Amino acid sequence: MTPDQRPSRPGTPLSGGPRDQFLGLELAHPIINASGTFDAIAARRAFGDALLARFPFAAFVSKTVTLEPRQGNPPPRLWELAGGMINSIGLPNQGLAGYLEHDLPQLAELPVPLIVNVMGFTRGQVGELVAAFAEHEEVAALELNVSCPNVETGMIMGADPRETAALVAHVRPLTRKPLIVKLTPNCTSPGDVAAAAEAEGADAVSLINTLRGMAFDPRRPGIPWLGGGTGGVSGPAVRAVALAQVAEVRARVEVPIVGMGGVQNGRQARDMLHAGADIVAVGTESFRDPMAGARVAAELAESLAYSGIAPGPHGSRREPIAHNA
Amino acid sequence: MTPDQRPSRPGTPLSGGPRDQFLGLELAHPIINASGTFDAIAARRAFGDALLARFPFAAFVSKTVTLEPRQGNPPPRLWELAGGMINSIGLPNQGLAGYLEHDLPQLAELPVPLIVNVMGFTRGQVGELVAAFAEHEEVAALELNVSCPNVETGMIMGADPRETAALVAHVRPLTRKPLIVKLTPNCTSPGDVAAAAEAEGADAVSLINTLRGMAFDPRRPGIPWLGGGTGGVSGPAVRAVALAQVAEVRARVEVPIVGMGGVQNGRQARDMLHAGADIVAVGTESFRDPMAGARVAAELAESLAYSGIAPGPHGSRREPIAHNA
Amino acid sequence: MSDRTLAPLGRRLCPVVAHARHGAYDVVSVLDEGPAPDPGQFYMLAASERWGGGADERPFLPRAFSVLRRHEDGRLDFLFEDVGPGTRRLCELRAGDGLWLLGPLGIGFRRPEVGRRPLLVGGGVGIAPLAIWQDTLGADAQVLLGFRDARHAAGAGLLRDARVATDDGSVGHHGLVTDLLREELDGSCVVYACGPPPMLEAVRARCESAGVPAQLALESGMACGFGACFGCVVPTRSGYVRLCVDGPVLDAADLELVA
Amino acid sequence: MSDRTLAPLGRRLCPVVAHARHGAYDVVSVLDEGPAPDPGQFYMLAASERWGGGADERPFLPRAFSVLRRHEDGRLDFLFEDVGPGTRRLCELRAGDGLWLLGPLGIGFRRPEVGRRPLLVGGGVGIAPLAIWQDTLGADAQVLLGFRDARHAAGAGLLRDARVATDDGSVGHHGLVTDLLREELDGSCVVYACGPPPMLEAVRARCESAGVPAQLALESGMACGFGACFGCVVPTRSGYVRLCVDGPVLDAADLELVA
Ligand SMILES: Cc1cc2nc3c(=O)[nH]c(=O)nc-3n(C[C@H](O)[C@H](O)[C@H](O)COP(=O)(O)OP(=O)(O)OC[C@H]3O[C@@H](n4cnc5c(N)ncnc54)[C@H](O)[C@@H]3O)c2cc1C
Ligand SMILES: Cc1cc2nc3c(=O)[nH]c(=O)nc-3n(C[C@H](O)[C@H](O)[C@H](O)COP(=O)(O)OP(=O)(O)OC[C@H]3O[C@@H](n4cnc5c(N)ncnc54)[C@H](O)[C@@H]3O)c2cc1C
Ligand SMILES: Cc1cc2nc3c(=O)[nH]c(=O)nc-3n(C[C@H](O)[C@H](O)[C@H](O)COP(=O)(O)O)c2cc1C
Ligand SMILES: Cc1cc2nc3c(=O)[nH]c(=O)nc-3n(C[C@H](O)[C@H](O)[C@H](O)COP(=O)(O)O)c2cc1C
Ligand code: FES
Ligand code: FES
Repeated sequence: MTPDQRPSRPGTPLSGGPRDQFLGLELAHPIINASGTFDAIAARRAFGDALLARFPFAAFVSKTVTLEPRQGNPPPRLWELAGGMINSIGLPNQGLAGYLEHDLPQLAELPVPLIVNVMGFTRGQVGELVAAFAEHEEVAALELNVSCPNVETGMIMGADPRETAALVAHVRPLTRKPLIVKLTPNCTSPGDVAAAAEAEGADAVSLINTLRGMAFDPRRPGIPWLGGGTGGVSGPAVRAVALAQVAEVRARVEVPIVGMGGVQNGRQARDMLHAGADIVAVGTESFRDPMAGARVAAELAESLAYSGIAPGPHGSRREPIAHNA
Repeated sequence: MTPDQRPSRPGTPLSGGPRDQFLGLELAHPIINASGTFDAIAARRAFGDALLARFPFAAFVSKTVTLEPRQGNPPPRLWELAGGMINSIGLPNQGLAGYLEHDLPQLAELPVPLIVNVMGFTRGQVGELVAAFAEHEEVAALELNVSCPNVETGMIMGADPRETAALVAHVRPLTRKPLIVKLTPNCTSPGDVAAAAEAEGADAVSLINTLRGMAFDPRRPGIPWLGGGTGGVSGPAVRAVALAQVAEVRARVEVPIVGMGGVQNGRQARDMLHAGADIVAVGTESFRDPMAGARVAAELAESLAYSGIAPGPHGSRREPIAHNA
Repeated sequence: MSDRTLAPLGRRLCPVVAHARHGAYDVVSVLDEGPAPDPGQFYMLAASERWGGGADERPFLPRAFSVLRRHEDGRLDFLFEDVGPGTRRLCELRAGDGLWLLGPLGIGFRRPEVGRRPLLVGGGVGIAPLAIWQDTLGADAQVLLGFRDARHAAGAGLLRDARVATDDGSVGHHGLVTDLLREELDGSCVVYACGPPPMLEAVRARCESAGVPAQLALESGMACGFGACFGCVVPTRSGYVRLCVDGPVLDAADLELVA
Repeated sequence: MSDRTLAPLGRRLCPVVAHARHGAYDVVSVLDEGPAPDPGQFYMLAASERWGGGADERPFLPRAFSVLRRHEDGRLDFLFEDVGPGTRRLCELRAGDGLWLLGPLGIGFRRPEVGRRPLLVGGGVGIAPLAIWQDTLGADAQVLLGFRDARHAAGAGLLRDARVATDDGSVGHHGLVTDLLREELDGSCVVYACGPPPMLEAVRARCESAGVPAQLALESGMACGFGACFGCVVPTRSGYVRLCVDGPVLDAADLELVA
């Protein structure tokens, strides 16, 4: 069964109709930002309160927060490639305490729901973060960034279904807020990992995070360009991979999917929905235009109205698309 | 330790010096073709015997051969993306018997060593193919394409270290020809898989094969574009991923590495060598110019002469490059 | 002896020497030192600068184009219609720009058997290979062309004495080129056709029922143009064939259907 | 009150109205309806067509540029030197082309304290923010510029009454701009500098030892220009700061070293 043959998804048309539902949140449209690709606080310094008046996303996902403050990687942190980039930012952030003190009050002023993205290097750390945010009603949902090693097992938390299951099982009881597990694309089977997360109570999954990549200094042969050695590839260059992984995960889980990876316009957002996503996140494209999210949302609404397709109730399991590449 | 700090690799300069050694083959330069991206027989129909006089590659790798003939996937088989493409060719070939009868005699006329790429859906099938080619002295080496499921175990042969180890252990005794294991990038740890292949007697590894990807028909919303549903991404869009995976594998094995993925020019080939490859394969770039391989070889020779770096004995284990993306 | 004019090995950089607009089409002329192509052969083309950065960050691969006409001095004319990022970029080329060119590629039209009257049927950008074929066949060859509207029908001026049909009736016959074919076709003909798939299928079916041989110049998405990628296959009665090395001109008899 | 002129939210498409060459540099003028920038602020720029398809299939991201000058009618001038695929494309822009523009961004130069004599020191493309700063400060400001050779020194004509040094001695002083700085610097100065890192570091070190305040306009690779990517950090005495939102002009006192 190909996506068009799926039982048509009854529901409310996006444009002009009632607001979109995602994890019980009321979203004005199905476009949110990808974690780490929009800093609403810095953007407000650059653009002023116009940012609040015309906020480009239907929800705001903050950059990954860790328990302790992190400086991030030494520069250079960016490399441009064909239709994309590599970043080796290294998750700089003020740590939980700094976030709660400085960022949370400012982010609470945003006109959209706030989703906090967290990461820990042990299950215990992730649990501490989840528990800490569980108490804050400004926080609408939590996203778990599992693209990092568990220092206790040596495994990437999100690359192995058992590792992911154990993590979700550990943190699930710590909050009633919706938990979104952000999958890593650098693994054999994102579908298996997503199914494991769902089985342990994840409310949604999001994908893809960046693909591991590397570049060399063009002027100093043999020297890696990025301060961090390697980094993560994002942008249009990864869109085809993202669509394939979203389709693979859709075939395995019922929970809603936040699809992302290289989305630049409404047609591509529509493709992401057809692959199986319920809402779409825009990342790298925001670097080219801070209002990209709003433009994608407008183009998507037009494209869906035009094609007569309406997004439906989230989480209907669909058949896999053949992959006999 | 970063690559430039590696003990300098003593050896013969590429340009003008003695011929390059790879698995005991004498190569005129370190650039070969990637399997499935150059059909020397068809190219001879298009370009005539000029192809033999100025063959662009130092060795020729043939397209994947299976035991039985395959038609390949229904069209469309191609999708273009930012700096790359997706193919869903589906491994059309005449099967072992057809290859031995029609292709092998013609490929034996090429002025360079012949490497035959084979794939099976069970270990037994791969073994049959390996054994069949073991007898043909026109064949200089074999490349095992392990980016397909083992129908007996349901696992992708090259995505799991144990699966790969079992395969290599099965076929190793069947030939004395060099065996190159072509790794899949769609897995959690290409380094683990490479180490498993090496432990069971693989003489070299090659990477990367294509990244799994997907695209939708721009005019028929929701319909996958490719006849095969999904396909494989190649070209400059995957180069950063290829460099990172080659570096990861280099840190784990001593055997020579054939590095490939998006190489378009000599500088990029040099980067691939610095990442840890011993020779470099050019794939998608040949579609833009059938002589791309020769151009890359010439540019690489110039670039190496210029930077004073000489390639060294193959297989020296080097330190991993930090990956704290 | 080869069944085709061989291409020089490797792409070559050719200077663009002229550009002209013909209604909806752009004709770009380049100076080439390669061999004269067989009518119906094609070239893989890419602008030497800024091939990329268009819609969806494309083009990346070269694009296939029939040669429209070859001049005595080695000048090659190509006909482009802007349908996407690749053709858009090619339509922008002006004298002094550079074009990467690989070819001539593929198998072109085969000459009519003695006594057969050539009928050339085409539409849209499919007129390109018919123009060079008409140049070769001379006055014997009758030409029937179909277009959407007057803007496109301006392309008919690139051939001599063509009968024209338009979908909107703005030029020539109001209807399909196959209406004209019905009028002109008889058992002594051989048909050479190039155009959109529905037109080719109509031509194929009509020739089949009339028992008339036909050669169809097909299109398919191509990455390489020289048999390397196996991407350009079309189904024939004997399975998939690579259009770039076994076509682009195929015998209608080998095809079940053009889709 | 904000510490900067705010940028309109979202990139805007501006028409290119003029292009001129000044030796090694291209100056491109666009018509913008946004607010007047503070001297030292920058914009993220991308050509509206064919942003991509250059070397290594780039550019893809927009590029950061100081504004060189703002005219009364809202015209903004930018100065480009072709050093890669992005600047190459921008150098090609001609009247009638379109430019995507986001800005003004970042924090610009801060006015001299009363009694301090402004000394503007720059080199290469670093002259751009000094030109608009000189326009604002007026005749008080003395300008010292360093260039590689005469071709680059042509850029000095974009400012008024600049003393020039060239590496090859072809124009002005044969040597470094810091030689001129040594001559002109006294304790009553405030230095504003923009140029290649080694020049900035020499300026910083000299001002430090002379006990003179300095503001340095730095560069770093940027993806977004508005604090979104955390890619543009430079090390300061208080850790990494994002140059796009906390700079590009930094107090020399905050820097240990410019590298
Ligand atoms: C032998 C031959 C001869 C030809 N001769 C001529 C000629 O003389 N004149 C002429 O104008 N044209 C000719 N063509 C057609 C021409 O090659 C195509 O129009 C051209 O390749 C389109 O490229 P584009 O980038 O402009 O459009 P694209 O955007 O590539 O669109 C072309 C078609 O490809 C599909 N498509 C859309 N997006 C993608 C994608 N990302 N990847 C893959 N496919 C996609 C769609 O079906 C679309 O209609 C010929 C084709 C062949 C095979
Ligand atoms: C605030 C600010 C103001 C500026 N003002 C001006 C100005 O007024 N005029 C002006 O001409 N310039 C100015 N610049 C510099 C300008 O932004 C750069 O020259 C430009 O971004 C280079 O882009 P490019 O594509 O031409 O070159 P690139 O090829 O991107 O090369 C630029 C440098 O980036 C590195 N590099 C090479 N390849 C890559 C890659 N793939 N990914 C990442 N980095 C790579 C190399 O170090 C190279 O030297 C300014 C920069 C900043 C931050
Ligand atoms: C500069 C940059 C920083 C990022 N930081 C984070 C992060 O802090 N946490 C996270 O979960 N993902 C992070 N990501 C990944 C994105 O959220 C997203 O998964 C990825 O970029 C793919 O989407 P895109 O192609 O639209 O950018 C980052 C991506 C980029 C480009
Ligand atoms: C059209 C196409 C067909 C391919 N066919 C095969 C194949 O038959 N066997 C194989 O092992 N790899 C095949 N590959 C993968 C290439 O050998 C190579 O691993 C990959 O394309 C990355 O290199 P590149 O980016 O230089 O193309 C194919 C790739 C392409 C683009
Ligand atoms: S276009 Fe590549 S095989 Fe025909
Ligand atoms: S350029 Fe993106 S944070 Fe400064």
